[in-house]
Amino acid sequence: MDTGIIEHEGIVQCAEKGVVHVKITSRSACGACKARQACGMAETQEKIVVVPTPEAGCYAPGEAVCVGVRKKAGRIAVLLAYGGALVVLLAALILSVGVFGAGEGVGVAVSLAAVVLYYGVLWLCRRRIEHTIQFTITKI
Amino acid sequence: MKSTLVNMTAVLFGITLVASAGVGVVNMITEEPIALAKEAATKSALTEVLPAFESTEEQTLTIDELPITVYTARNGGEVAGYAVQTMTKQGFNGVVRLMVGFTPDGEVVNVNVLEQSETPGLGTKMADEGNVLLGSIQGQKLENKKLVGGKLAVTKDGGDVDALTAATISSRAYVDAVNRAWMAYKSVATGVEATDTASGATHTVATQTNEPAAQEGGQHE
Amino acid sequence: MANKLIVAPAPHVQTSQSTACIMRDVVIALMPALVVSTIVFGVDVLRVTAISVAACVVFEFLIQKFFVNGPLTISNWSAVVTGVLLAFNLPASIPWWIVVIGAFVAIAIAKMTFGGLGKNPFNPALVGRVFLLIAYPVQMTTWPMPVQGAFDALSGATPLAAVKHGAVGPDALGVQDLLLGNMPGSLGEVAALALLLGFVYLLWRRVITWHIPVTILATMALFAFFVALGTKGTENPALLWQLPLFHVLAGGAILGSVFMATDYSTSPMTVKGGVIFAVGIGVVTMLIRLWGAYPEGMSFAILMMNACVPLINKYVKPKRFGVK
Amino acid sequence: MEISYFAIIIGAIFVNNVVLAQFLGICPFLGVSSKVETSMGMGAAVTFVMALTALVAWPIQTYILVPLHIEYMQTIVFILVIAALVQMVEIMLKKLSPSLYQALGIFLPLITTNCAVLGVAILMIQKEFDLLQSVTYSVATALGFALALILFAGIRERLDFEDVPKAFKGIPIALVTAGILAMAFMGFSGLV
Amino acid sequence: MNKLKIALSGILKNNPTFVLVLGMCPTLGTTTSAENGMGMGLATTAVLIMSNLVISLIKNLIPDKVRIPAFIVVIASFVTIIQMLMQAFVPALYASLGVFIPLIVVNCIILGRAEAFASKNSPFDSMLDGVGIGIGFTLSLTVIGAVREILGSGAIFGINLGFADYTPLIFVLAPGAFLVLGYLMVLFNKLAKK
Amino acid sequence: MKTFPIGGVHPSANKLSCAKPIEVLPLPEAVNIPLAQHIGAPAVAKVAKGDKVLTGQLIAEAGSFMSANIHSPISGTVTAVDMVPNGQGLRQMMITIKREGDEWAEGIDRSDKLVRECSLSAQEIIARIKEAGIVGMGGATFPTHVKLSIPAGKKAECLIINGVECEPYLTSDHRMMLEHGEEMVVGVTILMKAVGVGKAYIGIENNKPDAIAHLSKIAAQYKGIEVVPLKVRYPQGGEKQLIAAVTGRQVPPPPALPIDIGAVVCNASTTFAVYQAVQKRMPLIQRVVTITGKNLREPRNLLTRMGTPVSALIAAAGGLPENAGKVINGGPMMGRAMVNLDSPVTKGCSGITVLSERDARRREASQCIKCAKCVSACPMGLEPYFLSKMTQKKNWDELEARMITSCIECGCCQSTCPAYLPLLDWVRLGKQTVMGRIRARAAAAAPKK
Amino acid sequence: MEVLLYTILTLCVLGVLAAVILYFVAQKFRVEEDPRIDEVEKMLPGANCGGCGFAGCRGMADALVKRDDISDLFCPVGGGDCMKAIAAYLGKAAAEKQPEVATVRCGGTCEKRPRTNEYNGTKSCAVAASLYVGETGCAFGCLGFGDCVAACAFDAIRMNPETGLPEVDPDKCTACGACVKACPKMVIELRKKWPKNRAVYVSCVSKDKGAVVMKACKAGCIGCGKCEKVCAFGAITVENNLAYIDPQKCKLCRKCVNECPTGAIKLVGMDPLPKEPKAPAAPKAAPAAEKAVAKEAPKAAPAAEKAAAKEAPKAAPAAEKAAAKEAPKAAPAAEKAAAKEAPKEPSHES
Ligand SMILES: Cc1cc2nc3c(=O)[nH]c(=O)nc-3n(C[C@H](O)[C@H](O)[C@H](O)COP(=O)(O)O)c2cc1C
Ligand SMILES: Cc1cc2nc3c(=O)[nH]c(=O)nc-3n(C[C@H](O)[C@H](O)[C@H](O)COP(=O)(O)O)c2cc1C
Ligand SMILES: Cc1cc2nc3c(=O)[nH]c(=O)nc-3n(C[C@H](O)[C@H](O)[C@H](O)COP(=O)(O)O)c2cc1C
Ligand SMILES: Cc1cc2nc3c(=O)[nH]c(=O)nc-3n(C[C@H](O)[C@H](O)[C@H](O)CO)c2cc1C
Ligand code: SF4
Ligand code: SF4
Ligand code: SF4
Ligand code: SF4
Ligand code: FES
Repeated sequence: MDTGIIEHEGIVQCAEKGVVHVKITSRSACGACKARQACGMAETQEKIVVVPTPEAGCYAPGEAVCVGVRKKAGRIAVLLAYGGALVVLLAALILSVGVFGAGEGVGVAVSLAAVVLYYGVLWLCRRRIEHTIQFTITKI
Repeated sequence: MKSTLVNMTAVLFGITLVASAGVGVVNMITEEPIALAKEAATKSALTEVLPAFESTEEQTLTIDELPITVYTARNGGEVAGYAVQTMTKQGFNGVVRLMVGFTPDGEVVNVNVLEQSETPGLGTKMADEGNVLLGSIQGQKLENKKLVGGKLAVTKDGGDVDALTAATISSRAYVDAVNRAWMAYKSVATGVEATDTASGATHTVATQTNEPAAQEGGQHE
Repeated sequence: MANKLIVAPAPHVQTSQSTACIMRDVVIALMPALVVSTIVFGVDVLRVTAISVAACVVFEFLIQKFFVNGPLTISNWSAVVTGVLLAFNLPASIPWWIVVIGAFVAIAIAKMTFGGLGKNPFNPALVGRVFLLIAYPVQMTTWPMPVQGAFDALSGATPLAAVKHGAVGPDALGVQDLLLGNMPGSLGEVAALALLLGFVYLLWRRVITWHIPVTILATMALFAFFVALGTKGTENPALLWQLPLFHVLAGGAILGSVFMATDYSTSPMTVKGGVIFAVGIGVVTMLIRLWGAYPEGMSFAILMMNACVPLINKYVKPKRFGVK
Repeated sequence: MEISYFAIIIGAIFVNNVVLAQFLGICPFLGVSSKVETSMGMGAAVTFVMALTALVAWPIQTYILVPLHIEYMQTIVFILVIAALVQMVEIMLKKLSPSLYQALGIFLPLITTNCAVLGVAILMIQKEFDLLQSVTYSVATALGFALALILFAGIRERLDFEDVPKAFKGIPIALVTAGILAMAFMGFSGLV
Repeated sequence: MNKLKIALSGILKNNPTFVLVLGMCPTLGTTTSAENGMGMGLATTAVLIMSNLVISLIKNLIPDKVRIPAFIVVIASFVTIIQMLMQAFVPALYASLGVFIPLIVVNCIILGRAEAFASKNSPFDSMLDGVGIGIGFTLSLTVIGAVREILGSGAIFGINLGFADYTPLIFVLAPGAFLVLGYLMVLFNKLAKK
Repeated sequence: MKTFPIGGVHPSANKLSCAKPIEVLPLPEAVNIPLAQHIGAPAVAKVAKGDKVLTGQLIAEAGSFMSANIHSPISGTVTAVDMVPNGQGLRQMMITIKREGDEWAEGIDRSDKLVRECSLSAQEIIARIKEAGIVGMGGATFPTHVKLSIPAGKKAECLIINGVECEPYLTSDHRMMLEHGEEMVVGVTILMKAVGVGKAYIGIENNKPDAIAHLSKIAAQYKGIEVVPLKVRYPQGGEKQLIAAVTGRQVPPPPALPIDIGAVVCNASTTFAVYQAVQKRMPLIQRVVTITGKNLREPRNLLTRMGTPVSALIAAAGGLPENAGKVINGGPMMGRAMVNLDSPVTKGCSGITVLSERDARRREASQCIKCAKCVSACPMGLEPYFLSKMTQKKNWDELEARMITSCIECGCCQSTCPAYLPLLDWVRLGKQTVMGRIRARAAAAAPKK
Repeated sequence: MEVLLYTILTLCVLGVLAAVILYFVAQKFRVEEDPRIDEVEKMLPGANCGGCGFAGCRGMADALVKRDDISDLFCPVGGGDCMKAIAAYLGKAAAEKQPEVATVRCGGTCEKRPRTNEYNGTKSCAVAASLYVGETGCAFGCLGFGDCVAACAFDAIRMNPETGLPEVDPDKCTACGACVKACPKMVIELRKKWPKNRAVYVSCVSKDKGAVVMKACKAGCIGCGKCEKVCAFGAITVENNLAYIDPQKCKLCRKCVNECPTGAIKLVGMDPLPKEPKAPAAPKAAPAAEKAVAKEAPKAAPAAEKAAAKEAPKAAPAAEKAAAKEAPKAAPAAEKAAAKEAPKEPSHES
């Protein structure tokens, strides 16, 4: 189960030395929707993934490829980006308002600050994160 | 069009300006009708359960931890009746809110179901005109009913209020809310210190308070 | 040699226990309960069952004939099983047209929409029943009294409903009454003993294994035991065994756990998965029975756990040979 | 009014499930890929976004809209704020680790929970929750969304496996399944 | 493009509910009766027409990068206006549609048309497009509402048809919404194919 | 009583010929000897059209390490070396020999005298086995000398003799154990020496009490040989199942081999062949073949020369009955249905089963009802319903993840399915494809290193 | 009034804030999608078959818009016309692909190839092929269980219940090659598609020796080599007892068709050459071929000729019927075209 790879189709945007830039478009309900770019509420629907690969030279712009991440890496990414942040947010809120009885406005400020802080800590650890997440790229 | 910081800001500023002005203006126009509509709603709820009246004053008491509002309707200085906005959390799907109207001497004029989320076709029959629940109490003085422990009760529990078919839970809730209304009425109309339906504790009276409306979903018991 | 040789890949032997054979066995296993129920509630039972079975079979036939391509499969008896089980979940006094609607929902919506036998993720008979419960609550909760009722303290409410509303305690019914089905309720849930007889028959015929039914009942009993334990100020220590016993024997617990939770296409494919599934059903059933709005939670619990079955099948794999 | 957190949580996850009882966030529910794995990821992401939304929408309502008597501006303000918020999170993620951000892009389907996010913000104000209750409510709602999504992804994987009749493939069968699931969830009614 | 075609394509070929499968939340949430469905449809149509008109009027002024927020502001303003108007003049309908009125703002149909059509076409065409799509949406919602009302409460537009005692209540509840939409969608696609 | 841990089924045994002593089938007039009678590379023909050969003479030589020698089963003239249809009608390279008398090559001891002592070293034993062209006679036809050459870094701990014969109908191993028990046990000692272990188990299902008793008595005279009675359950004879039943240890999934947990498994008949090869220098040119079937006039166990046409066996059993529907090379669980009855008996052929048309025809398949019977029947703990469906959907990655390569093609799943689905038909195809993909991947990865 | 002021204030602040945020976001992120991609996607057939090598039509559309040189992109479903239209829209040069069509190279119909056993396993060519030779004696030909039919996403290939062989509808076939991959016997080949669906090919893949072939199937190629000799363009080669016509070299002159003793060379969409007066375009080649045949297989020739004579009239109307069914109007036109082209093409040689 952990060995599985989640793949996503994309199009090579450009290839440089050692890295390929691949554009991926999220496919969901919105994949079929004409308004998908317009949806302001969502994340940007199109993302550029920079995949380091020694064979960057073999990829030409416009080529269709599959980029993948290990499921495990994907899960870690979700946990770090959202899971951790959620826990920090709730913890800060509950501690400040629930336990220490701070005012609600203060609670909001504290929890928002905690989230920002959390992302700050992540930023400090970015090297290690970059290390754990690796991409695969295959032509299709 | 090309985007620059300046034109982006300017355009968005412009649009929000126009939009907010538009919305604001519409708000000013509709403010009054909305307030009127709301008032009309309350008014109609009151008129439905009360004989003719000229003015009302309201006071809120708490019975069994639930806020109950009593509207005293007057014709000039004379009390025309009492309308009690009452509630219970024992409905099949949580809160049931009723408006119960009493004549000054305690006769039930009418009951209006303000809010309920019972099963359509079962519990919702409590809101139908001329349903058995209402039929059992309308036009009667409650103290003349067959009381169980000093309170109204459905037939199944030994009282004489007919329950809705296959909706005893909703019926019990209805009766519970009416009981509460009765307490509140008694305390306001007769000055009797009303006791909580369950605990028997005396309640506090707070006139003209602005308690937040009850929530959907009852408390977990 | 008269004919050409037949060629096929190995294996060259097949079991004699065909799908139709299995389904027929389930019908046979349900017969004792049908008999007891007929004794308890009278011939209405046979009327409801016959209508339900006929409607299920006819709907399946019509749908396969006119809407879904593929070979006719009504000869495999599965629609009959659905029909009987649907009937077993209804009160004997139910009007015929409600039975027909229930059968339509069970077969057309819950089964054939998904492609028929084996492809439906939800138990058809239960979908039919829950649909009716929500659609016709009055008729579905109006229980006829046993013909020779020994038990009128409950006045037409099922024991579960009566206990839930506090009208009586869980000890109001004797164990004997519960076992023999002398109480109001739906057709099939009244006679615990007859259902258990069917269970033994199914075990003997190797149609099902014991894991799911036993786990469900054990979970429910355990749950009830702890609830009884947690009930403060119990002057009545007998509650410790009365409550579990009551919950296991009353209502659809046995019918559901033996015949409906074991439905092949809507239960997990592995023993371990089946146990997880069964614990889930037991817990959800008790939650609904004790704290929910409905007096009986078996149907909902099974449907809800049906929804989890694909996940269970995905993550609970059989014990692989040679893998630690 | 006092209302227990337990009741809010059970209510929002099971009794009044966003998707199955309140009809919010149906589009992603129907459209999101049928992979269980990614549904879980999406559940986590939505939960965070919803918590954050509650955390920001609540003070805006309490400290800006109500005092200024412009409650009617709720819709406009909320939608803008929420949109901006989601974008901000994204910028932060991208800044702090490009590959983390990219992995999310591959792993997760789109987080278009427009309806649910805005709906929950409006509902929690309507219910007059305080801050903690609001956040609890929106987190629980998101968990309910995730629950529905994951159960559904499982069933969808099975349906893909089974070759359902052609006419029902895709959205229709998903709707029928959701209908049955909603029936099952009605069993929880009255639980709180 | 033929003007009539613009208006008509929204009813069949681009039917927002059955073909594009957009805006499912209001579709499911507000169709407990034909009247509610129609009310929601009309409210959405009004916003759609107005926003299409305004957006196509100002399309040339807006820098690309703020296109979306600008559209949202425009749409949200119209939604708020509609919301207030309904609250003032049809309070009962407003109450029964509940949270779905403010949610018109996130209905993909509106933003979708703004982006795909109004931002490229003349104001009049855009309005026509709004009318067409709006009618399609309203029709679908009304039909779904009608079916649910007939099946669930034996009535249509509140007129009792005389078999209310026999109708399964479930169709006005949540599960019924999903089931009706699912089967109607199959039916629509079958008919549309012919 | 011991048995394997997961799954398994109980097909009716139908051991019609279990009381029939081994008889010698008269020599055929001509034989066809396939060059590929074993797993691995085909042997390379050493004779050409027109050559005279003697019985027991080497006519084809192992083509590589993973291959086996082939000897002439009769004496006569080579009439062709050409493509000939095999039992499945597929063209295969075969040496055709026309019989002239029965003259044996030199150095072969054809007497019945039991030779107990063996003074050869392990290497020498293996060399003799290789020379004799012995391959697994339990059906897999894996070259025995390869199996006995324990790879460096691995160590054998015990030898297991497969006397299970769990296939319905077949009785050749059973008769072999009864009638050549002495020789077999000597064979066991030789094999123990070859792989360097002090412990050997002979696994026999307890529906063969006579064989258990007989071999136990003999084994008692030797050190380290134990007869293990096993509960009757198919596929106990499967190598992995047998090891698990006897030792309690499970061979990990492929690519692990029995030797990874220290076990070496040899079939009972193979053991006898080893005895003959080592002690008597007798190459593998004949074997006991059960010819059986409910409608056959006379089911028998026949000592048959390799290359004999199957039709000769059938004739010896009274001819093909009127209602014959299927002729199977092997038993009904794993055997291959034949189209060409003139095809030859080979080293791996332990029986020919004739089924009536009624028994032979598959019942009509319907839909999977998710009864999970296939899952609980699978001795490898796989999910056959899933593998079969995924093969039809060509989802190879999922198949690999769900361990399709572990399937031993025992047929338990298909034979137990109440919907009569052709599970193994698909699983086999899926397994082949997935193995192909794994090999291709390995090949693609190899040159980079 | 105050409320109005607050309204305006709040919203404007928000608007400006949004503008500023978006400006920075936009700097970093948004990749504009070319609106032409939508248009191109609409122009594509929308089958999402993957025949182009992309995951779906949108992928293809994206590539078409993004790449400067689109000459190596080709949608097999939409075909040349579609590509031309898109190229015209994008102002780029489109691919010119030689059209191809799937061709089933087996003539072993039920009547020509007797069944020798009955297959009772899964009706799948892949399963049967991995098990055994098939229901007939031929180890190479079509198994007839229709894996190719199942593989075709365009409903272009159908089983003919009478012959037991698959038939390709050339008008529906997009040459995606799915059937070619699906066939375990490698019976199907993508061959050049001639105008009006005409074709000449050897409808047999058996590499068995002639005698073996004849025993198993009356329609098989026995590798006699007559056709090879008669072909003036060197389009035919015989290898492993099997003749093969190179579609690139073949000029549809049809001479080989009459030569084949077993009728293994199939002619589609045209009348066979008249038997008696030898084809005028190649007066020399024909007698030579005859001589060669006479020398090589003096005994077989008459028999074969007889067989051919019997078979030919049967086969031809069948082919015609097929063509007539598909395009009743096109048939006469095809004939005319054939008449025009026939004299022209052979004249190249001289
Ligand atoms: C779908 C469904 C909805 C129900 N809704 C209600 C309801 O709204 N009110 C109610 O009192 N009982 C309702 N019930 C019935 C109760 O569960 C319970 O059976 C009943 O109140 C007790 O029966 P009795 O009235 O005959 O004593 C409902 C039952 C079902 C199955
Ligand atoms: C490359 C290779 C190496 C093998 N090495 C051994 C070995 O060292 N020891 C052994 O007992 N079997 C070995 N085997 C044989 C298999 O484990 C097994 O006996 C054979 O595939 C037949 O198994 P079956 O008769 O159970 O089908 C080897 C097989 C292969 C393909
Ligand atoms: C399902 C299955 C059943 C088998 N049954 C037997 C059996 O009954 N007797 C036997 O000797 N080998 C049987 N085999 C073959 C064994 O796995 C194994 O190949 C053999 O015992 C090794 O000995 P050999 O190489 O000497 O043949 C079976 C294999 C499989 C896969
Ligand atoms: C042990 C067993 C239990 C079954 N239980 C049910 C059931 O609860 N409800 C039902 O509709 N069908 C039941 N069936 C019949 C059949 O499996 C059912 O119609 C399938 O779910 C249809 O795909 C059962 C069958 C078996 C063998
Ligand atoms: S054939 Fe394969 S999948 Fe089937 S039971 Fe045997 S090992 Fe399991
Ligand atoms: S045994 Fe057959 S019917 Fe049962 S689960 Fe397996 S494949 Fe399906
Ligand atoms: S599958 Fe074969 S017949 Fe069908 S379109 Fe592709 S190439 Fe043509
Ligand atoms: S052409 Fe190939 S795939 Fe098609 S039916 Fe014949 S053998 Fe099967
Ligand atoms: S309308 Fe699309 S998610 Fe609600």
